[in-house]
Amino acid sequence: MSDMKIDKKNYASAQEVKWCSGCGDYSVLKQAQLALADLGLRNEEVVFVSGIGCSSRFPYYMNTYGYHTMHGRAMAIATGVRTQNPELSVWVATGDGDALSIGGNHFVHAAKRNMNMVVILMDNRIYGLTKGQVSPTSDKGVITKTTPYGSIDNPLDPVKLALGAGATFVSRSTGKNQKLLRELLVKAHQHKGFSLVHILQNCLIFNDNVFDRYTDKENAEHSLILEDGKPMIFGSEMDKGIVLDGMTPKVVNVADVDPADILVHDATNEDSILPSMLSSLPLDKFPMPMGVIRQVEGECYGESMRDQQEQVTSKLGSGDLQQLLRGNNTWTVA
Amino acid sequence: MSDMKIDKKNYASAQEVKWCSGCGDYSVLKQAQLALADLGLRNEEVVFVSGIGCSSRFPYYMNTYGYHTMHGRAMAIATGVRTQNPELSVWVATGDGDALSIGGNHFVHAAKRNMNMVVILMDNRIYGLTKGQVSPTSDKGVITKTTPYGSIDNPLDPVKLALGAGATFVSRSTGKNQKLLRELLVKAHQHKGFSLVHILQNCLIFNDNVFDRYTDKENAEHSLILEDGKPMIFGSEMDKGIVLDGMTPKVVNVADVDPADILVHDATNEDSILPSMLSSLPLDKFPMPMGVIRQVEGECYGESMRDQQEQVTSKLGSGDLQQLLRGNNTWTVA
Amino acid sequence: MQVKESGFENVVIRFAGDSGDGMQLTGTQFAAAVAQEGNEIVTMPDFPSEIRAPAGTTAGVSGFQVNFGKSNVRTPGDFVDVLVAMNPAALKVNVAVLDKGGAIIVDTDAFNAKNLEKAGYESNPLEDGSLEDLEVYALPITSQTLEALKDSALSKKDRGRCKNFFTLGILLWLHDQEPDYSIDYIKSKFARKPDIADANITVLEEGIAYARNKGVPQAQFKLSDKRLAPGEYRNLSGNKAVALGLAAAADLIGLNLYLGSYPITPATEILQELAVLKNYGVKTFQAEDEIAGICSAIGASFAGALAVTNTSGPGMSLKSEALGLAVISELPLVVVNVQRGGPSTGLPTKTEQSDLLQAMYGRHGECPMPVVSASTPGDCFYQAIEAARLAVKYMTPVILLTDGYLGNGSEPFLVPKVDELPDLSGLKREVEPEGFSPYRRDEKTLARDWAVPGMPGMQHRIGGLEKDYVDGSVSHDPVNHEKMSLIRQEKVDRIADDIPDLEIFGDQDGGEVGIFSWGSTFGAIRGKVEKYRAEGKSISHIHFTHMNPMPKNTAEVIAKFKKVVVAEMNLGQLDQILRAKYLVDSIPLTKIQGKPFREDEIANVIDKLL
Amino acid sequence: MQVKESGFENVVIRFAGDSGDGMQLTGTQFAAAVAQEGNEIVTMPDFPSEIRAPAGTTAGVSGFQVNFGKSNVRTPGDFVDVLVAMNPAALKVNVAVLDKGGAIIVDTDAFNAKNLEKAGYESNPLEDGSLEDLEVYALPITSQTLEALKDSALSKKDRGRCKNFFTLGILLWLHDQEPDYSIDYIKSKFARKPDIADANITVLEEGIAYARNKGVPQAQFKLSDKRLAPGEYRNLSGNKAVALGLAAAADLIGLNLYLGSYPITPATEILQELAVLKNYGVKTFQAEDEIAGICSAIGASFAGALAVTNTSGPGMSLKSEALGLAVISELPLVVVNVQRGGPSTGLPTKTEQSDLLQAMYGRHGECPMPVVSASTPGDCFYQAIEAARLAVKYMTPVILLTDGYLGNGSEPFLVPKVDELPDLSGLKREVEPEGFSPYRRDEKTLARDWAVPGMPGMQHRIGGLEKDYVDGSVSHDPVNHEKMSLIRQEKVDRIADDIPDLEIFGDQDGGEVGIFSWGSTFGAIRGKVEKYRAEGKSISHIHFTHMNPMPKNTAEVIAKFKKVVVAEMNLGQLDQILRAKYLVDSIPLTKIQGKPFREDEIANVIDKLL
Ligand SMILES: Cc1ncc(C[n+]2csc(CCOP(=O)(O)OP(=O)(O)O)c2C)c(N)n1
Ligand SMILES: Cc1ncc(C[n+]2csc(CCOP(=O)(O)OP(=O)(O)O)c2C)c(N)n1
Ligand code: SF4
Ligand code: SF4
Ligand SMILES: [Mg+2]
Ligand SMILES: [Mg+2]
Repeated sequence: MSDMKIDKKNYASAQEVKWCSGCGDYSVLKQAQLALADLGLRNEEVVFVSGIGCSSRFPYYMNTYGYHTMHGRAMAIATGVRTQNPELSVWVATGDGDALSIGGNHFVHAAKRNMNMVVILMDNRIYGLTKGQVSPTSDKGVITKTTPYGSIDNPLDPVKLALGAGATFVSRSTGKNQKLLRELLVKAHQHKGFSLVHILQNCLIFNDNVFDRYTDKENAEHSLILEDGKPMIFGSEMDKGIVLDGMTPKVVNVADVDPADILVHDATNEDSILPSMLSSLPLDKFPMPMGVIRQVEGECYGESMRDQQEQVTSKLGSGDLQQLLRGNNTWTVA
Repeated sequence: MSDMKIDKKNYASAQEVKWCSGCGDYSVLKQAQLALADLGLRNEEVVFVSGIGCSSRFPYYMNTYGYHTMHGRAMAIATGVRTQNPELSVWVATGDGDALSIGGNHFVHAAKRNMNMVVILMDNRIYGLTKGQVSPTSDKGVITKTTPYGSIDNPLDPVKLALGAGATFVSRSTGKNQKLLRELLVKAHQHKGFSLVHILQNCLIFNDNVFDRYTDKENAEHSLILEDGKPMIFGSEMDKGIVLDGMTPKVVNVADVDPADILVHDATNEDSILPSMLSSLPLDKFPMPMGVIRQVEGECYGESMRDQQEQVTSKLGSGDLQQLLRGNNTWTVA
Repeated sequence: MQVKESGFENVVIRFAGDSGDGMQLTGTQFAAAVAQEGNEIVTMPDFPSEIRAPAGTTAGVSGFQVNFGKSNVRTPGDFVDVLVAMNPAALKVNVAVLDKGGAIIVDTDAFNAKNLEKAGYESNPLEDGSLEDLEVYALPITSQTLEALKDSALSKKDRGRCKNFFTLGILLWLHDQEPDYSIDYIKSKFARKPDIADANITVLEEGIAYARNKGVPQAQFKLSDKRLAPGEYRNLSGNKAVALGLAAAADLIGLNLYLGSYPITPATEILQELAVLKNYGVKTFQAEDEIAGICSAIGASFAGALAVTNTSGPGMSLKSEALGLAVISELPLVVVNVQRGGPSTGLPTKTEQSDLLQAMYGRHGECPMPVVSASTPGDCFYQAIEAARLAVKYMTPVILLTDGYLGNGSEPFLVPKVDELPDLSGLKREVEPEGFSPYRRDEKTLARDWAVPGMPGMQHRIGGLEKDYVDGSVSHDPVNHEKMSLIRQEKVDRIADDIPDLEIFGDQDGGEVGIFSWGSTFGAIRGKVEKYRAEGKSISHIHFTHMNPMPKNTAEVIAKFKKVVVAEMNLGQLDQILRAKYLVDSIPLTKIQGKPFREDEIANVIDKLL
Repeated sequence: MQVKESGFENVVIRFAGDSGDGMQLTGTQFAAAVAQEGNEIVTMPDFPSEIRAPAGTTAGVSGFQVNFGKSNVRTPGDFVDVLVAMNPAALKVNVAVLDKGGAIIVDTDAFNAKNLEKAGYESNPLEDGSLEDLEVYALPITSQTLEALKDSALSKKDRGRCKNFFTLGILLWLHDQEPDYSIDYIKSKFARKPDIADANITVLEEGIAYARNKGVPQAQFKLSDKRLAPGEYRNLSGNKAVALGLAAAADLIGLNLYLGSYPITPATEILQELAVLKNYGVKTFQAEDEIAGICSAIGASFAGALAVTNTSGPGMSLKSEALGLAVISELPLVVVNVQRGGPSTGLPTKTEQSDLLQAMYGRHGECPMPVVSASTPGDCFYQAIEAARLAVKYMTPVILLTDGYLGNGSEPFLVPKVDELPDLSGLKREVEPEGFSPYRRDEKTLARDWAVPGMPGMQHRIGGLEKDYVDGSVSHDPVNHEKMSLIRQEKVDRIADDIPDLEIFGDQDGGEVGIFSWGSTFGAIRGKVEKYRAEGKSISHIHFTHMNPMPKNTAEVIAKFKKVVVAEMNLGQLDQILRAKYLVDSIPLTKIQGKPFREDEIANVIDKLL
């Protein structure tokens, strides 16, 4: 982190922002610019890669290198950027459709490879840019332009899927919780490896208010803000907690149980089953976990590529073109 | 199930089987034919869909309808078959590359939708048909034709990924354990929904012996055969068990602990965190779980589609073409 | 135009405002009203590429153009006679289309300092004389709307929203149209919200009254010379027409319709339209991507459906591999490509005809597929049926090319009687179990048998590997491969015997110039050729719907013209095909600006040749 | 041939056996031994499509063909002079290629009842007279091998495996070649396993001795008339040559090489070869699929690498969409398509040239890309360099077409001196920070500036939407889109000034027949044309390497010939391009059987024209 004072304006491009006014993406943009300032990154070392969608317009608004690519392919392209040059700070801006529908496989494989990049997933549970079709995170039963009688599809949870693919850093925030969001973006970048920041982002045009239960002040019952080493307590009165009953998690009144029974968050224990438990809580009965859900160490693909190159080179010597062309078996015609 | 006696020959096509002799796929083929006999399915109601790979030649050998499609697309095509006709018995034959590399997204989405089909995933941790490149399930460090200095990629676990996508039936067997394999194939078909049978299948040409620790008699230490309601005990002497220490699973000597502390398998509790625990055991310290890992109820996409069609039809009446062509706003030019 | 003048054959009106101003609705209502009276009419929406850019900015301007009249209404119109601009940004973006002079109606209430600045005006164009040559009706639309509703119980926001009906009232007055159709519409649309219905009706009538009172001159023409053939009409966009055509084809053939699709502009509406038709036996599947979309459709076809996938450019590229599977599997499949501006993401909301060569050749291997195209929004209905007919009859995937202009544009559509539609009842051949083999072919069409899972005794395996000609099993035999490659080609070629000949609009014996075109350029070219011919010029128009194979008389027709001009919205793709096939030294007439041809652009090339 | 005859110009030998019999190695060794002496030589492996079908079946037969001699060695040979058949299945599959007569060497130990049955023989062909017209050497190869090793400590299985070197010994004797090269090879290959090395050498020498003792006649010719130019040679397959060419280009330009790839037959070897070159600054990434392969390469190109992706047919189809992104982003990228038999999975292990039109047009939108092709395995090296040169110089993706025949086939390759390779050191232009704009173009090449992340002050954003001509920002302007569409086309067209003219092999002023061809048909066509010309016929051969744009003198060259024949392994794709571009009424000469042209197939068409 540099000590010179850099503020978010330093990371804003000259381009006029073209999201609908009131769109949840504005807040993400602002926090990302602040996080870059917090991290003191040089503009030229930062690359934002995106797919297609409202959220994927993100790179245009950043005074960094940027690539607005194809629907679903941001992570595959970012993988190339980072593998070619592991010195760059690589960020992916994507949406629920972009990352989880058409781009689902690249998401899984980027996580599996532990590609060192931050994935900012702006999840509004709808296709915004194409004007309101069901998305892979949409609730069952939801009525959209393509599900006029209600969706018959189950939602996918990006956090759970990322864990299933072995992601080393998995986190979540609402778009409204600006402090948490900024903090997560900073932590995600500091983490060495694939870092998911799943953001519940409101699309006021096509899916307004879908996250109200997680963003309204009155609804503090529905969010669980995780902190490492702290018990899992939530509720407007902080009066509810989570315990494990056999192999099944339960919500209890804090007052009713031995405080020691309340589960304590630990994101960094590699073998812990807490993260997958947190990612599988049925949300009709449980709050939505927010914050860092898992953060464990792991080798990163781009870095390992470079390291292997160095090892091979130090063992075999730097390749000589003429020798390569000759190969091992030549003969001479006089 | 029909009561007439049908044996596996009934399901074998006339085509000569062309896998290398000794290939692990033979055993899978045999058990699948036996399972079809156990289930008493009519040949014409069964459809086998596959991608491309050695394992994907499967449909040619079955006396059923069959479609050997494109690399990675079997589940997407099977989704169409099943959605169009939810009366058919739909099976997907696929490999680790086919299902998890190029086909990873269709795998995730078929699981998410709870498409009612059996996925027979023959995982040899290598690309067989293309002669020995690293696959998404290959171990880190492995030397293959495309990783001459060792793979720098982390393996993906199909069971874990399927759970991450919300699969309702997830199971595993080795190819060698014929009894278990047959049993799982039958159960998978009986389950209403997406059913994964993950099979550790030996490719003797390009990746021989990679599963020895799970198939050798001497290595009973490395497999945990799950049975519902039974404690998780394993080892050649059945002397080891699994307990939970806080949120971290541990292997213990059965003799050293209170038998009640040993975890009891329960595949059918929807909220249980056991399945995800079982899918995340670090295999350097734990045995590989085999058997049915998770089996819970859920609505199936193809059936829901048909149901919704029926509901809408009963509400709005069966559509009349002439009325459709007229629409709601016409005017007449005289 | 000068509104006061009369005698015009057609009038072009463009409604423009902020995305939120409801101009699409106003335009559609106006169009419907004039269509009622039997006018020819063509409409064209023009969406901004941002969903809802900041209010008041030029990026957020949404437009809707209507061309109507008694003849030669074939395009939305090259230039505008009346521009309705609800704010400064709308004026700024659109004023250029008035370059022949004309009238402007603006809402003066929106021309405040803030909006002027947002639109990037240094001074107020209503005051600085820059609109001098135009006839400007500067009316306080917003405040008059609020005034008219001062007694209404609606919220101020809701009252403000009614201004589009006030605007509609002014336009109806201007063109002397009755408000009845719109009133009926309002009543049915807001049946459950009578207060809103009342407010809108009030405002609509006030708009008419205000225009009358303020002396807005009424156009002296009355566009009542009926030119539309008698019959029952509805308004229909190309995308809706494709959806209807597919549903109709499935019904006529006696199959279930299955659509595997993934949303993409401007093709999504086909999915959305079909999704509603659950009670017509239609299944729509929104897949995880375009590949899964087509794959699921192939699966559904294997299982016996009339299967369809639809998309636009980028999605079409993604489907390339699966198209190859459909070709070698010889399964029926309709693939609709609503073309848009390319390459890559390109100009997603604009139209173009640049995917023709891809439709012909965009797959690895020798992979022939029939290709048909639609000429007008209404023709989309008939070409969708045609694509389905060829697919099932010849057991092959078929590409149907439309484009953004056809998909979004609409026109009055003469509602066909079901029993006058093509009889497709015998199209799906029964499979004879005796001696069944999956690649047994019909002698005439070369179509293979379509045995479907569930049919007893006909279990078989197909796939993407080359098949043996006789028994359909996998074959690596070299000579067999050549035979199969040729037969796949011949199957497509034989379709030429089953499609209509090319028609010459103009001189049947040929002449000086023949303009050849395809797809959505139909209206622009035909309209201009009609004018040339009215002037006695030797020019004819020949329009393709079947791109592959081409009609059997193509060579003959080409040979009739001294000069062959090929007009299209790309850099010369049909031209390339005609040159290769018929060795004709044709003259390309191309435009690639995301918009249909204008008359002057056609004239630029043609005038020199005549 | 009758082995005893002499005077042959070249000899074709085909080694055939079970996949496990090591015939690829035997063939390669034999080829290397004869190449040592300066013979021209072309080799061609022929893999079964099953990995390892049941031993002894025809599905499991693996072949390797060598053509060598002092002149006119341009193809692996149409017919075989000597067939080595290690079992009945190998005989059965290959006996037809001997149809001009010739010699057969069989391992009698393998002709037992079981193997005969597996191969589908009703009676033993060695005994039933069916090989009557051929010269058959029935030798107990397996038992003689075991006999020779009776004192060896190796396991029986390992001893049995040595039989391929026994066979090699026989062949070396037959053609009077020295064993030195093979002995050296064995020593270095089994350096760590001296017992195996010893056994193989013993067996090799025994093979020679056995053949001599048993009176196997020695060919009376000695193919020593050197025709290869003097210099240092290596054996090189086309796939290896592509890998070397790419590595060389990166080195010469001064960039890192990045390959994003996904395995697919017959292109995988390029990935495998480059994966070894970590110490040459090469990064290889085996992606999750072909789309990720090309996408990661585009990302690497954005980040400053010489980026490459390689694949074959189905993978090429999958890459269509991303190719469009590369075109509109104007980033350098080399895309290698090792063509195979299509459509769909088609004939994956066979060769074909049926992806040319896809290379030209297989993307949505107007999406032009340069296309180059390679003519021989060794030429793959130079065309890979050429593709990289065009990509970086013009900032564009470039397609390099090779095919399965080139990729797997090999020939002696004159090792170039690095300093004689094209000088590419100035190719990557420096970016001037002053007034930087991402789409600022070089006046001559029209290439845009390539500023790479990490360069301070030049942050910029690009993407798949249309760009403004001036500042590179997103633009929806209609006229700008046309301008950009034309400039992308022109950039490709201008390359015509930077590539060599078409050369006429034959009559420089033209004549009766010109055969035009491209890609791997080079050898077959050139060889046949040489023969015709030796007979005094007026026929010339014109071979393309640059398919888009085409050389500037193409029209002129075409015009020189009375009859223009276009030869290719598809249904007429280059033909279609030449017709469209040059309006030439050319005569297609096509074959689509997964195999190169034979002389008689060429003659069938040409003889009628001469
Ligand atoms: C290959 C391809 N398919 C489809 C599209 C159309 N498309 C653009 S964005 C989008 C979905 C956007 O949804 P999401 O990623 O959730 O972004 P949001 O707009 O909601 O932020 C789709 C389907 C496309 N551009 N390219
Ligand atoms: C689009 C496409 N890409 C690549 C290939 C080449 N290919 C065929 S099978 C295969 C991998 C097979 O691996 P797996 O699925 O594990 O099957 P196995 O052969 O090991 O049973 C590959 C890469 C192909 N046929 N099509
Ligand atoms: S449509 Fe929704 S997601 Fe897109 S910019 Fe508007 S509010 Fe944001
Ligand atoms: S290569 Fe491996 S997986 Fe393929 S058939 Fe042979 S043994 Fe089986
Ligand atoms: Mg979204
Ligand atoms: Mg495998």
